[in-house]
Amino acid sequence: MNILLLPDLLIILLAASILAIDLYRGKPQSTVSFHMSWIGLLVIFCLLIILPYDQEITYWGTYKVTGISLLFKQVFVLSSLCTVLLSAPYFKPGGNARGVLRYRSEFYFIILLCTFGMFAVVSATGLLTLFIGMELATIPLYILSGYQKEDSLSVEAATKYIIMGSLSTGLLVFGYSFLYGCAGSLSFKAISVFAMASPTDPLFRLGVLFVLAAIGFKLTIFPFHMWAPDVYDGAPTPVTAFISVSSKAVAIGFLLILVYGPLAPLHNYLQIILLILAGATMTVGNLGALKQKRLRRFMAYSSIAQAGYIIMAMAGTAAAAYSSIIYYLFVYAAANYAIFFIISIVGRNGEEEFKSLQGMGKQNPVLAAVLMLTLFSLGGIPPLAGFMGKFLLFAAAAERGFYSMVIFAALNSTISLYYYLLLVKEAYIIKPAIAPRVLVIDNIQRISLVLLTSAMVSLGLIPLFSSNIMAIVQ
Amino acid sequence: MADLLFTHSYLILLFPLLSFVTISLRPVQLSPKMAGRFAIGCQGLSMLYGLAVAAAYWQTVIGQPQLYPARSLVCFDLAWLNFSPTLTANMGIFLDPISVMMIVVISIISFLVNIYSVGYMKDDPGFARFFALMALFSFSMLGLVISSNILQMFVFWELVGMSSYALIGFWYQKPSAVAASKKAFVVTRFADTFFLIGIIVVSFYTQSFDFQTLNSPETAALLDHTFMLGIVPINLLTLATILIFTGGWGKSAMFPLHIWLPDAMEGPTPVSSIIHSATMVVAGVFLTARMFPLFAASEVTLAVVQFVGAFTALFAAIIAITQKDIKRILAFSTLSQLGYMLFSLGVAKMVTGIHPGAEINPLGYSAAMYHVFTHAFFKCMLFLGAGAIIHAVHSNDIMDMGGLRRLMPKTYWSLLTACLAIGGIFPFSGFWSKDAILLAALQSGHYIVCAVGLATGGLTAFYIFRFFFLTFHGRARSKFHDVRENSWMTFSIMALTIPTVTAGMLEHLFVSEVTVPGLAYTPNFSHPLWLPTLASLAGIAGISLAWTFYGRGRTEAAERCRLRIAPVYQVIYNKFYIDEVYLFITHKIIFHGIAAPIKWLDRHIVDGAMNLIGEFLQQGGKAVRLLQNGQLQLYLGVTTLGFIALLFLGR
Amino acid sequence: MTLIHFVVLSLTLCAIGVYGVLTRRNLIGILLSVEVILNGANINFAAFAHFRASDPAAGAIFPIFVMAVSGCEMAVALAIIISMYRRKKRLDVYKLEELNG
Amino acid sequence: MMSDLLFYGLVTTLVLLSLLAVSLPNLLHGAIALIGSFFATAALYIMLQLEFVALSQIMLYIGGIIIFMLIIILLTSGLGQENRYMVKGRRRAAGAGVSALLLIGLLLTISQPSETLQKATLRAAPVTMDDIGFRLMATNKNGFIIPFEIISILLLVALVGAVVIARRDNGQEQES
Repeated sequence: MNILLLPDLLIILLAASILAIDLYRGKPQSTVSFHMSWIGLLVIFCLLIILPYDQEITYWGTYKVTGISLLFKQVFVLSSLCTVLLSAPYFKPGGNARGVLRYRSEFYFIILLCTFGMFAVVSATGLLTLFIGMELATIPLYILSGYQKEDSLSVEAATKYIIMGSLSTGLLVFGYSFLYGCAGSLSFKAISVFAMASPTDPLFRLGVLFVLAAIGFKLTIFPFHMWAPDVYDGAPTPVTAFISVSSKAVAIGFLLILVYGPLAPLHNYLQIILLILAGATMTVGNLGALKQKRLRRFMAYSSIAQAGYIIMAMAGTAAAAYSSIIYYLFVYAAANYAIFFIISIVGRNGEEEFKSLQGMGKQNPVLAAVLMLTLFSLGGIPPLAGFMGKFLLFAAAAERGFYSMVIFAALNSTISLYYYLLLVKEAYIIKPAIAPRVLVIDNIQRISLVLLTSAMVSLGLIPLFSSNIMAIVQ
Repeated sequence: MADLLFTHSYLILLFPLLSFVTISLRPVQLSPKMAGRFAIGCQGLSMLYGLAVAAAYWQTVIGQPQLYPARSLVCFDLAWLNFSPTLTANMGIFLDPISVMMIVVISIISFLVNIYSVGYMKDDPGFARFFALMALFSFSMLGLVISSNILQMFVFWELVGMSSYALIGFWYQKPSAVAASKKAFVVTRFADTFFLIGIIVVSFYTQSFDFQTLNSPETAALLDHTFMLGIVPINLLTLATILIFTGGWGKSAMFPLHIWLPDAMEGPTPVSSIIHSATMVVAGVFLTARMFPLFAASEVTLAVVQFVGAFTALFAAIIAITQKDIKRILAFSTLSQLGYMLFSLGVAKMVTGIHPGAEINPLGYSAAMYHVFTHAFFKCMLFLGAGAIIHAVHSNDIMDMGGLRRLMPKTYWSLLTACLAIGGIFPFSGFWSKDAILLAALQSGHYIVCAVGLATGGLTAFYIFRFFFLTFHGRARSKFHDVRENSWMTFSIMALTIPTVTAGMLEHLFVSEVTVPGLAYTPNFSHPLWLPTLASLAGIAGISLAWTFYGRGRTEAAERCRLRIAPVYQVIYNKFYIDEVYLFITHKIIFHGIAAPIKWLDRHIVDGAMNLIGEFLQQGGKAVRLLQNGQLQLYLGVTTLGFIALLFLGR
Repeated sequence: MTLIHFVVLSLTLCAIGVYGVLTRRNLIGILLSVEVILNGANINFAAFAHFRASDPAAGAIFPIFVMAVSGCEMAVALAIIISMYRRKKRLDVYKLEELNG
Repeated sequence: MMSDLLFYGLVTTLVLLSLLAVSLPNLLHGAIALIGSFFATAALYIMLQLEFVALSQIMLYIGGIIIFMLIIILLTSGLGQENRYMVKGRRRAAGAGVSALLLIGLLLTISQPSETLQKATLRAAPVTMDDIGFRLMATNKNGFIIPFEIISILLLVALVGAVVIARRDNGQEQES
């Protein structure tokens, strides 16, 4: 037994103990589970930081912990931590205009185990672990998006999500069956050997395309993105945040593992497809975001566009793609959660729409400034972290000489700046038609926003972090 | 001692940053008044330190050419971001003649403008916010000029853009200010996109961001190959340098990306004074100078720089003649002067090329830098003076003014020196720097450019004295209440007369010391006497014409003349309708609505294309929303069709 | 009875399932169609395990996992559908249109 | 020869039943057709010497999932009558078109020459239940103990989640 497996075990233990304690002290208003979750996640995160990153250990044949998987786990744990903190007011009466959420302990239990599923995905060494991990990382999201049972929007979102999701699972299983059939085994090593020997085999390629389509669904790649705006819009806000960061991160991890692992011999074939998908995705995301009025739907399109940028980097070399994408995931997570925290503040006693932001510049200039900073980071303006992230992604593609793609993406990001500025305009300039509601910010939100903002600024400026990722990846 | 100064040269940046952080984050509660004082104090310390560094640089580097043959010094250079094992971006401080010159200019002007602002912004509710943003701007601008590598420069470049955005929209209650700030931001960001791509291209070929590496001949040789983009042969060196120059193109507001600058005058006047005349807009010129050896390796790029500069110089001067808004006159004047600087850079030669037999001639480089230096002071002063006038009479329109000479004597006399300087009258600073520029154009054999420069000089003298006479002379054309000079403001204005009058003495310093990096060549500065004479005559002619038209505050003669050429005047007055065109395009691209006249589409094919793109984007946005109609089975169908497409794509 | 027969069979089942997914109006009907797709994939696995695999046990185990996973998915889906039915009193997929744009 | 006949018969039944399952207007009938197609699938598994899979198919799929579905169908409708929503012919045609296109695309892809199909040979030894059991519990590099453990977690999460979602709350009743 080795210490490297400790975070994975701890997270299961944490989930189990939350459910157990809830059984004994099952008062609906008890906040024990909340405090346990965030403290536990914080401990696990600290543990993840101090673990050795230069080791590589395989447990029981199908579970491998490497430096890269630990980096991904950091993203997942951070994201879950933010979701837990973000969700706090949603369980309190009056904490949100859409109504109160019930079943707090179960919520955290599901979030934690979902996070464990993500751990499994990035630790997999074979298709079976990958498949089950991916399902464990997906099925809880269906539950969570339907968590607000009183709200018909939430139920509708969950229905759409699970039906689209089960179709994609069907495609995924088909893909696995062809990969298995060609390689004759479920292990990545065997698949890699087969891919090396006959990379043009049509059955193998069919399997790859099936898998690509299915993962495109989770990654919200055009044309598999259709569920995202509706689900983001309907699901409870903390769940939307979780889907937009964690679910995307795990899908990216999945794709990276396959593209640079067993499917590496097909990279020349895949990179063209990935680039076409990336270009289409960022365009569709940006176009869709141009005309939105609801914040969560807006974030859906924005994150579709971000997925496009991320995929673009997969045309690069393994080292460049891994380091730029992991770095970008941290940056993206920080910016997205900052926005969602602001949405949760606005949504405390109002609709989560553009017009609810009006008057924020006057009423709470600091919050408005944080919003502006976050949007600038998402828009990729230096010296914020978003710029560095985008620079690295673009550079990864440019390294392989895809200049026209890089120019296309850069123009796309100029469009995105336009609609991010729309939000800034809303917060600062447009005078609210009615007197703006009082913005109540509790301590959790304040501290989280301060931390996220400083992360956004410092990730872009302090070299330590990106150098570390680089070192681990290489 | 000098070493110690250099080691801690980051302090120049740190003081403004400290001021920004202290005022904006408020760790201690400062009253607005104290915030202002604090900002001035920090700015003053930064200036003193900057001057000390400049003196030390003078003594150590310039004084010992045998130790520092390149005249440059890297104070420190810390590894900042690793991109790959071979490519690292550093964070450092790089001192060479132009960065030291810019430090001096920026820190002095920031300091004076801060003092001025205490008077100007006296009763504004955003008093403290203003000083915080100004400090942020100084920090980023200083960071831009001392950057040791292009990526660092780009970061500060965008920071400068951001603080400019915040300052133009400082009075965010005014819709026009907001529109202007957004325009400025989007236009410059658009240009910066190309800048960034240029950086990526160059850095991946050379595996370096460092200016010293980028400027070396090896880099130029490495980049100098032609590839086919479709059927068009493209030289990578030209492509990369033009991409990088595009950033400067937007930032320095050269035609046709100049549209944001006149509108940027919606910001408070001290902002226009420091950002949009003296420092930030010079960034494009500075970038060109910084990368000059690389730019100069491509003849095409230099020709583009030269053409864009000369065209804008003349174009903006013509528009300035007709403007009535005091700040817009100065804005167009700024454009015109920036054009001067750029074409001056464009005529400098590193390789013998266009004219066989012409020798290497870096005079244009020195002249441009010299003009950056002199222009900063007198243009800053002109803006501060304009601000003082606006503050006193509460109007921007020169037609409402007149007769202010007696009411504002200190401003009057100070502005006179600035007007004489920009008009190129001996012995004020503008005379010397323009003379050097014209000489550079003449020496390198660009006679047309030289003639354009001369003509622009005459026009400049005309429009600036038109402004001067209409404001100060004659009778008051409207009633003023309570016109007084504020001592905070007059102090800064009067302080700026010193460099305006005396900077002419530095000509030989600039010509001999501020030369192209890495080129051991002293420019030939022998004058034909007729050139300065001709330039002076053009200036005097301009002034006399202005006097005939507008002297003693008359406007009738000009009115008569205006009627005679009415149609032409209308076109010029409306800035050749450029703004309308842009308004049209941006409305189509960005704001929907406004069914624009189809006529324009035919007449301006390029704009039509732009328009089409905008329409396309909007329609695309609509289409995406239309597809997202809530019907689950449509989504499933699209997904399936997408998968089928993928199947055929992947075959 | 060779491998190609099985592959064609499973792909046909996939297309049949997609047809159902695209045309069924009842939500449960769509889920039934998804089961047809999964069934096709399972047959594929089994066929590959039988005809080609160097590791046939894995090909036998995977369908069992797929069944378990699809069981989980159905449990959750049906729970959501019940929750939906309670609010709207019908399971018509055409009526899911509150979220759009 | 005999087995070939059996195979083709099974395949025809399977495809027909699947088609019925996705297209019968009454959902209850569709579900019953699906049960039939699953039995046919189980028979195919037996022909492929994968008895354990066939067993799971019958127990898990038919005995668990489909029965569960049937119950829900009955719960949400009076014997499936209310579930007869009209589907327009145009929509059917579109669906048929898309799925036909999909089938064509898939078959075109696998019709290219493939080593995998050419090298396909019949395996000698059948997979026994022992094999499967050992593999599921093995901790060596061929073992599947980890997925096996994870799926137990997944079942737990799905159970908890399904209860949370499907449960009728007190507050909800008051609301509606």
